Amino acid sequence: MTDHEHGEHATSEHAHPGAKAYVGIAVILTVITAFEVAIFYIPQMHPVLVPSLLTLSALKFTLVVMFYMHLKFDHRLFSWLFVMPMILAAAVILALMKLFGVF
Amino acid sequence: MAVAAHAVPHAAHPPTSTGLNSRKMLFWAFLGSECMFFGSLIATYLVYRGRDQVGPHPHEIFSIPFTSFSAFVLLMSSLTMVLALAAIQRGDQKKGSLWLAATALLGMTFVGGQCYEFTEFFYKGLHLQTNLFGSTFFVLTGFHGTHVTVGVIWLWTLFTLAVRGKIPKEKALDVEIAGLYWHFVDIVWIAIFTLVYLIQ
Amino acid sequence: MTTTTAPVAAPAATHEAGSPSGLWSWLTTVDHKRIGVLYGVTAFIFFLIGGIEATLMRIQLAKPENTFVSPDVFNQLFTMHGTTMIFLAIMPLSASFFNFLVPLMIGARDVAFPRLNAFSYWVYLFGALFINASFFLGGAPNTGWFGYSNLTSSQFSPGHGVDFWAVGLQILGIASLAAGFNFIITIVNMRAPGMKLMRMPVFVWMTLVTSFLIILAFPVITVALVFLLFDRLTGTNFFQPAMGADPVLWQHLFWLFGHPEVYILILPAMGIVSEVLPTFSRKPLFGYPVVVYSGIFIGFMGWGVWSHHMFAVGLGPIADSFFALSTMLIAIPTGVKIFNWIATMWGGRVELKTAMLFAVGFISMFIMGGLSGFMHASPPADLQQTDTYFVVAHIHYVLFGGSMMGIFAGLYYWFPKMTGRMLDERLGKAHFWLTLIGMNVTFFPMHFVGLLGMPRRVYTYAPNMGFDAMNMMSTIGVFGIILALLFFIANVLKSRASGKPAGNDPWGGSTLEWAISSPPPPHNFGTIPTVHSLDPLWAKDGAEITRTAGQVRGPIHMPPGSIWPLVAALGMTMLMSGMVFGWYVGIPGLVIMLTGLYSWSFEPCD
Amino acid sequence: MTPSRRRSKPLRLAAGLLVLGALALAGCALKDYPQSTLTPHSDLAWAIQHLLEQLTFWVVLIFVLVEGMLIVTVMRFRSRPGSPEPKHVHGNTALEVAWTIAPALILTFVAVPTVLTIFKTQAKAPAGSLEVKVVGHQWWWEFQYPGQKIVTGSELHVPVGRTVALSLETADVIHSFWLPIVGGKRDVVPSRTNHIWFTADSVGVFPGTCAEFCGISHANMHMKLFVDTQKDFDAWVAAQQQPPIEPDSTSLAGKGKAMFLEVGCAACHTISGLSPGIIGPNLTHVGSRTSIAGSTYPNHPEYVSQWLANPQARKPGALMTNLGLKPDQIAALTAYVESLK
Repeated sequence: MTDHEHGEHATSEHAHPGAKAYVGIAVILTVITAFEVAIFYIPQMHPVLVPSLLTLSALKFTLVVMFYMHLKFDHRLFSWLFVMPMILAAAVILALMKLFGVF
Repeated sequence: MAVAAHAVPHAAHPPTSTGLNSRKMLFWAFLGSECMFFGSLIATYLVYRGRDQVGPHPHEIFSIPFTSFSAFVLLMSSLTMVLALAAIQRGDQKKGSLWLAATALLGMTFVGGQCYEFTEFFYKGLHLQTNLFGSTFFVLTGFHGTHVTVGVIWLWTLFTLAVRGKIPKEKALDVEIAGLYWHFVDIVWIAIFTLVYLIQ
Repeated sequence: MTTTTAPVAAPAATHEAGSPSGLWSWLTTVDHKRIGVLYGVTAFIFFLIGGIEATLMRIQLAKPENTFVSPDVFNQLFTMHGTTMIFLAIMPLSASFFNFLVPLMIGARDVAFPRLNAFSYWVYLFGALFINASFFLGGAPNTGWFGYSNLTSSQFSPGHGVDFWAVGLQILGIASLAAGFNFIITIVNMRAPGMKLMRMPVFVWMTLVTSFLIILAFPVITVALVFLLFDRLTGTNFFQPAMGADPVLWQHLFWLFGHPEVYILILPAMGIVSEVLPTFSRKPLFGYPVVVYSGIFIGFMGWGVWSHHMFAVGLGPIADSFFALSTMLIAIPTGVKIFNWIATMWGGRVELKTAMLFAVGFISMFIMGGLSGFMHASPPADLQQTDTYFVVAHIHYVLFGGSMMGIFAGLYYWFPKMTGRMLDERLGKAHFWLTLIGMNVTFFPMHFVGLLGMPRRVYTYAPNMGFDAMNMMSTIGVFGIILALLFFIANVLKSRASGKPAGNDPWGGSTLEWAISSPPPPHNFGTIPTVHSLDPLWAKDGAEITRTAGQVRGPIHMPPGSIWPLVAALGMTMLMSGMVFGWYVGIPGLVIMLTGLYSWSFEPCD
Repeated sequence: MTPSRRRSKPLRLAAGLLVLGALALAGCALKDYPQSTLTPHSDLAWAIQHLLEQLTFWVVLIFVLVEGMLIVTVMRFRSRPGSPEPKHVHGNTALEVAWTIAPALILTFVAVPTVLTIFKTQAKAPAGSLEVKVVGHQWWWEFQYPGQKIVTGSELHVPVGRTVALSLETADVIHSFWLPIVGGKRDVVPSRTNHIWFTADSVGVFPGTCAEFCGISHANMHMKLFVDTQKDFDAWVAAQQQPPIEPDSTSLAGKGKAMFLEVGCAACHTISGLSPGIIGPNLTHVGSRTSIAGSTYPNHPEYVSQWLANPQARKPGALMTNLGLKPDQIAALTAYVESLK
């Protein structure tokens, strides 16, 4: 965490994407969800089920956070406040799974 | 203070060191904290998965088409939420209140679906006490459902205010923060849907 | 308590709130300084209660096969001693310093969310009363402050003790979380102009790191306690081995919280010492950025070491090695801090006032605690030491020799600022030396009695084990600590009665709080200073800052008091205690809480 | 207080503490401190001891250096009348680097043997080890020798010089198995099996205890390790494998046997060929043990009678039922129990 805030223009008044962009994102989210469910039902996809589902849901996650929650356009400090704990939470999940021999 | 003064979005608030609104910052920190909360719940679910001594097991119980629809409903509520915010930020409280209502209704649909799902599972023999799957599943999704319910109450409160014209442009932050909460609840469901339902 | 508002020399008409007195003004206060005092006084009372619990245990252990207290009472005592000292004494004592000092040190008029701050205190008070009420309502918790599953299950711990513990910790967790959020935002957002992050006093930095640890660690224990409560109240199987569950999960979740918690307890004291040493060495802190980064690194690494509390569990050689190495790594930033503190004094003009004695005592005792910690960072060695009195010695060198010495250093240093009156140096020095001798007589023999095979958490021991003499010595030492505390209390009373007026800056400190009167006026700074350096009052414009800080130009708006945080806190405590007492407490609690929150949200403020 | 007196106090204190420590360590004879961790009697305990010695060396060295530095600094730079105003030094990069690297180096010296010892002591037990299954109970230890078909409680017999592989389990809550002279502790955890193996290197009787808090009588959950010569061990095994002694039915012990079945002891205790209970310790050869009640009291008729009369008085929270026995019943049962050599 540095102190770039000082003397810089605060960025909370950035132009947000308009309704059109929001709907576009929603369409993408819907398509990804459909894709996920499809993967679940197609036996041929099962060898890559876990990695592909994880990738797709991470993509959805990112889209919502970046555009609907405006992190892409907002001040970097907010990203820090959210992303660091998220990484920590993910690390905790992975560490516990490892310690309990899930993988 | 001249440095930060021009960056202050709301005249009512004293200027801050970063020029960022304190309430919004508090809320992002809160969401960071919530990450650890849901992270611990999800970790427990994943650690205990497959250790059940007795059924029912996830694959005997989950209805993927139904939950996919619920997940879709919640995703769409994120869209209506962001549209509500955009309207309020433009100063259009009428449209804003409509989108807020739509979001709340979608949220209620999701919670209703969850109630239906829980009842269904209950009759199929999966109780809170049946096995580890029952305990971890109901507590994890139950806490998520509680979050959605709190969000729905919050949204209706904002709706009432917006209808009465009490959320002008200058107070858009109130809606923005509710939106952050709502989207967070949505992304938690994105994670739960994948990790709990699809990857069995 | 009421006396802290005595000599406010602020010009009239400067602020709307004024400085009212009386009970109502304390119940409704949102002033960070008053909340700090409330925190401090309450936490000190609980520190004494925890001390009484410890004394009773030490009397029981003074000789082998003693029957001073029953085994069950002994188990309640050590459980409540740990819980009290950690959650009701040291954390809130640190919170007291955060509250009183952080806004002053960063040049702010208050914290970012004054009413949330009041809420945090009241939740802490009610949670503390709730958890201690268990003593009178069928028995206090008796499964240790760590509450290892599956001993805490309803099968092995029937009765309400564990419920009180779990619900009490949930309530206290909410208080800590509220405070954690508040101080993060306050520090990031409320700094005076020119106070960049790397110009913040180290104490403020450590508050920031601690607050982050709080908001990230408490959710984990919250989840673990939710599981425990579900298991006990609804019959779920989170920790039921018969259903395939693994009780070790509790340990992982608990220590995932518990190790950051250790740093939550020690980092504030490190921050205090980093303020005291430069002032009494007449020299700036040596290697400020390194000390700050070390603190951040310690906080960060605190997340990667939790399983070193679990080496005996049998996690396998790979996990043991990983957690051993990560734990040893923490020794580096800790060592670096100690070297920098010593280097701060090197070449300085060291004035051994009481505050400084405690700060030096902190370093000296913390080295001991750190080194014994280093010994059980090595898993094979730890297997002989864990769960013995060796570890009891270690934690007390860290938490008593470390945290408490640091807190006393801070008390002697800032007491004049808080009350406007000086403490007596002679009584203070007696307090210090008795504390130092008392704690070493008490805790040093524990290293040996542990290495010689005495396990911890035992209410009795056999006479032929060679434990007798050292246990007697430890018990005698406790009375030295008690005597020391009597000197401290006498000192405070004397200062209230006839202490010398402190003036703005009795020690010649470098940080902003010394620029204003003691005790500070409700609005803190008449004119918010502009900061140009790390040690503003020692810099060229220091005199200028001091001159203008008291001058009021134009009206100052301070937030009005509010009773609603108290109401909301009371309702929330009742709601949650309904899990133990039943719906007829829970439902009214819900109503009271919603009333409080609703009135709070729609109350005009800011 | 004069300055000189004040200054010498920390020194005197430090010296006092050092002397005290030296005395304590010098007096660590096993007869005075039977449960000491500092008197290893097995390969495992020695491995730990060697590591501990290295750790102690570094720790004492660092302690003396840093505390010395601290005291010297405070004394040398004490404020005196006329001391000059100090120069405002803000830091020194070379120094910072030096005192970051120095501890890192020391860490390496400790970390390498630590990891080696971890892997050495946690490797699989060598084939042909004597296998014993340890089960923790609230509040006593059970020892099962599957190869020898022996089940006993509170007293573990092993032959000297032969590797013993323990597998550790629990019947109820978490306990921690700890025999300091053979090595570090290992928790017994529900739904897990832990392992520890060691080769005892000298004959003797050594106490051990539960080290993890496990409820009200945690302090009374002891055990004894008997390291026997191979010959003694074989004799012990042979004796334990015998069926229980059959008392003359007219003797007091014979009455006790009838009483054993009559008052309900049989529901919880196994006596080979007589009763199948598995909740309490196996009593087939209880008379041959040296202690009772989780190795809390000597196995002596007086203690046995007191125990039977009111178990909770001797051991708080003991799960053995207080059967409200009359004095003549207690006498008979005591005689029977004592006869089960």
